[in-house]
Amino acid sequence: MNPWLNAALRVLACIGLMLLNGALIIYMLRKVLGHMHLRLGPTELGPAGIIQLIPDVVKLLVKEDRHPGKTDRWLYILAPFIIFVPALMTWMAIPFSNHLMAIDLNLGVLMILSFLTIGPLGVFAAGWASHNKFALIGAMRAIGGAITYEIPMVLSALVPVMLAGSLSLKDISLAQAGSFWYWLPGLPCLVIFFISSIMETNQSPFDMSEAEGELVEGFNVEYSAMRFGFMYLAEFANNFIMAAIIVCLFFGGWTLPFVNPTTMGWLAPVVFLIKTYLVIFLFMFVRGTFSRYRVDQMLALGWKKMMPIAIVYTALVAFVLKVIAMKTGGGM
Amino acid sequence: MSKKWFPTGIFKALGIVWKNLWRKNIVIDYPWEKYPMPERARWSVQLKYDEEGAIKCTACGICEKTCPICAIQIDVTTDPETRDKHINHWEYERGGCMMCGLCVESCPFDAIYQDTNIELAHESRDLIRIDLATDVDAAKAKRAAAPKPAAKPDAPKPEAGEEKPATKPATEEGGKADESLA
Amino acid sequence: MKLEKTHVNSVLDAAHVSVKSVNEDAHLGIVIRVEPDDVRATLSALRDGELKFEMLIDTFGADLSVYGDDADTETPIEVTYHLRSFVNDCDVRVKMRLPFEGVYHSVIDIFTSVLLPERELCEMFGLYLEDHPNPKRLITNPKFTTPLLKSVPIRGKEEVWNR
Amino acid sequence: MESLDQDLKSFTLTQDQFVGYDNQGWLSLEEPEGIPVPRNLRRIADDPNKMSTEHFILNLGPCHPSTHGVLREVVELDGENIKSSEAHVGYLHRGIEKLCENSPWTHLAPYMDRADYAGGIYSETALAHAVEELGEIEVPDRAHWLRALMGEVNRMASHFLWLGPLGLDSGAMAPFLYMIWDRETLLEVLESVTGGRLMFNYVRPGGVLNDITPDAEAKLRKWLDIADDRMQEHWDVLMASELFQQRVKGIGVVSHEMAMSMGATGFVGRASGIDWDLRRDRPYGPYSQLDFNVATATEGDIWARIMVRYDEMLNSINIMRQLLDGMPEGPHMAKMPRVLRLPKGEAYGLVEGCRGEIGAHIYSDGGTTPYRVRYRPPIQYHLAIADTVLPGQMLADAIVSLASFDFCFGEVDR
Repeated sequence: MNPWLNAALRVLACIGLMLLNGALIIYMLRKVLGHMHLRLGPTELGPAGIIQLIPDVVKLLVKEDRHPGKTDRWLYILAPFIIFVPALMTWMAIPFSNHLMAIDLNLGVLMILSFLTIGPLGVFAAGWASHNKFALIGAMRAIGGAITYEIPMVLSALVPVMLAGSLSLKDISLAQAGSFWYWLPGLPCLVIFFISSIMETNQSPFDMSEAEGELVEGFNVEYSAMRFGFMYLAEFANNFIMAAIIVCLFFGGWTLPFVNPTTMGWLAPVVFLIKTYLVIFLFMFVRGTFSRYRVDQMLALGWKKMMPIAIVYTALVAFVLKVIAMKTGGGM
Repeated sequence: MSKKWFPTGIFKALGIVWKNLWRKNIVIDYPWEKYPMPERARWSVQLKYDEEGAIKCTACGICEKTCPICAIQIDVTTDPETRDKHINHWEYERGGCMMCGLCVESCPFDAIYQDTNIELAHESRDLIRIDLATDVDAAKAKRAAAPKPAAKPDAPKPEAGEEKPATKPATEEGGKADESLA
Repeated sequence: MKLEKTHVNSVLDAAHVSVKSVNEDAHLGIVIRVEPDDVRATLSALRDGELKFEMLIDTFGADLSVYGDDADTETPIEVTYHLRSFVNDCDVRVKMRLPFEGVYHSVIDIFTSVLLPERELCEMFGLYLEDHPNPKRLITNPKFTTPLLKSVPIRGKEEVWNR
Repeated sequence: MESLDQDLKSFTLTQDQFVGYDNQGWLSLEEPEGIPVPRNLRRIADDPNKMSTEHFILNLGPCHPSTHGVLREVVELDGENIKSSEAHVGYLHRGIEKLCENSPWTHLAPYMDRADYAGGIYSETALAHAVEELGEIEVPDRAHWLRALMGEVNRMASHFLWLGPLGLDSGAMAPFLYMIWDRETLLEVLESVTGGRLMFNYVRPGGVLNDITPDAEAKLRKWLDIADDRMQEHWDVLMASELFQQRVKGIGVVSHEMAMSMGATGFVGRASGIDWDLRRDRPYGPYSQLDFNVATATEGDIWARIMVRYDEMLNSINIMRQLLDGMPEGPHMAKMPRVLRLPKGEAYGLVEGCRGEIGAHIYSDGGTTPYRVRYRPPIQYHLAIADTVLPGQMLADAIVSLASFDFCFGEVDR
């Protein structure tokens, strides 16, 4: 096959998956939050409101693309893409099964985490370019938060990496199939990673940058139509990515215990997706329940609690691994 | 109170939400399923009809004077000889009505009521201002049986052909209506 | 506790405050009528005196220019301060009269609670608010007339029907 | 444009016509020409020794989702911290006090409903008390008990409408919906008894309009059976959560002195240590025969206000049970003349409303209509307090702090 065509097809598949995921998460969000709140969610269009999304997307597409008067025009246009494109890129390295992935990067974890770091930059650009006070406060919060949660997140991601001895998500998943899932040795890291993921995906209780109570919609208050849709889509994509990384790092990716991970065939992506959406359900569960943190409390949580724990635990795991390696004479 | 080292409260909250996730929903699927309105619910004003299908309204105008926001306007022509009243228009502005029910309480002939239909939204402003009765004869009140005459016979009445009834500052008019009642 | 005239008089005498009258109203209880110049002294005396009227419950005005027999066109605007003592469980009202477009001196340094009601009072009755930290209109627009004066008519039925 | 604070009172302005502290595009401290800075909005100079950001003015409201109606709170922000604030009200002014002068004494209840639109029964009752005091009208026992019963139902409904949105303002969505469920049940009871869900027009001078219906009573009893469980559930889902407690403890502190000097009544006063409840200390109607206690706190922060009100709700449930069980027989309305004329004079009727002391001071000149009606709005006093405690808080806390005072702008503006 032509390598260019091959690459293009892979990118297209990623985009398609992302859109599909967006549709699925929107429906799931509406239904899950609805039932949590003793409501029903969408019911009218299609069976159980399943095609409610289509008119919503049409609405977003045909809405007026409004530019408020004093915006920084180019940055305002660019910002949704700064948020959207990294979210798209991260899909490349997600291993749905042994061979079903866009690129088998051997630095997958690093690649995804670094691309996710660009997202808050887009949030900041959007908030700044909107030239709105609420948006600006949201942008400031997003940057403050980004610095806070990314360090503990990367540190806690290091534990499975060390345990597996690889930065490739595929290898980490496969390593867990051979021994045990890493949530057991990395439980504090899992908790830290989970909290950081909620912060990363801007969800309650850490949705500082778009806190509806105080900042109306925060950084995207001036965005309308499909620009807003892009931001929304990127948020859902990030949602999926974070859940997928949690599954890969701590819950064995597509693997199941006592099953040969290389010969699962069509079952592998199904297992992977089920695991991922269960984690997403957990996100929504937390989102629907708790009250929002205050921004200084979030920073305190990040710097004073999560970071020391992550550093100490990572060091501890590294030390233990080194001791084991020395005992067994392995080449760690 | 000692500081708790472990946040048990948040798990309590999660538990309640989990419980509610499996509870039956409480909403009404509105257009298909409707909330049973209580009998006393007060919504838009309607005219009552007697057994023969004629309106019970005697065009005494008490509701018109009672209404705090002047949502009711009855355009009446009185026969100068027989004192029979003819209702040209019984206009009711639903858009301004605050559904307080004072008109229904004050009606001495029990001729109006408030129905429980909540679907009062309309596409046009004209549809909100409605004519409940056009060009009908007012019921002949059994004035002797009624508690007190609604209006003195010699009170100035709007004449035929006049678009608007004679109006005075609202305070005076309200006061007069009450005096005539007392 | 049932508040007697003598209690109030003794408190006022102790603070050397001159008042116009101290009456016992059938429905309101003790009502102290004062000149506008004495109102601050009276309120201070009541607050700091032994009866401890510590809280100002309400401040409001009334336009008495057509108030039956008591109609008074010289000083038609009656301002009432409603004080309460929690210790003794009793209420007292201090009333003063002001002319139309008179000057109302704020009592905000005695009772902070008049912050908003004073602003409302002065815009509603067309008084000039002095010594207030923020003497703006509270509720209505600058072009709005002073609504609660009796000379301002209520919108008539004709106007309603023609809307 | 004469004055800054009047700009937004016309909602028809477009972007081009808009002058003032708009939220879009005006980021510096420089004032637009010809627009005076509100005098209450104190400019806090930067400390040159400290690193600080540029201050800017932020409009919270009148269309902000968390200001509960039409409060416009103009705050000066240093980053996230509020340096000074000023409340602007008046967006819901309808001239209720003036309109009351136009209606007969018995027709004032609809206006009173619209003053405090979340706790209408109490406003009506306050006015009815004043009229009965002045006219020396004997009210039958049953009417008093029905007023108290419907009032407590309304108090519960109103408190649910406060506690749920308080959680919503702090970001918790689920508790709001659960509380709305209970509120809905109570509103159904109110609707089937009074005929209105919010605008009751129920309490009249001389009694109440309608007697309670058997099915409304059954519905209320059914709810009272599960009420304690429901309240426990609300506690668990919102207040037991440490996340929420972190948001409300020690925030928005109203000291005892401030509460005393600024006229805090009701739950705000009780949370700051003013042990005063009109139901207990000036008992009206059946309250002298009922058994309930009044919770107080001394901290004066949001958590104290929540505690006081939560306890008030539990007591309300208790009171409702006692009222239903002990309801005396008899007429629900006194014999009233067709047209009520009150003797010349003044009277003050008070009642412990949902938000504090609701009072109606009436002047009668002997006619059929009031000469002057003054509605004492507790929330207006609380608004001044909220405005005073706002500086020094963070923006996120300010929202919760404002919400904890339970504003109802029909009452402030009237």
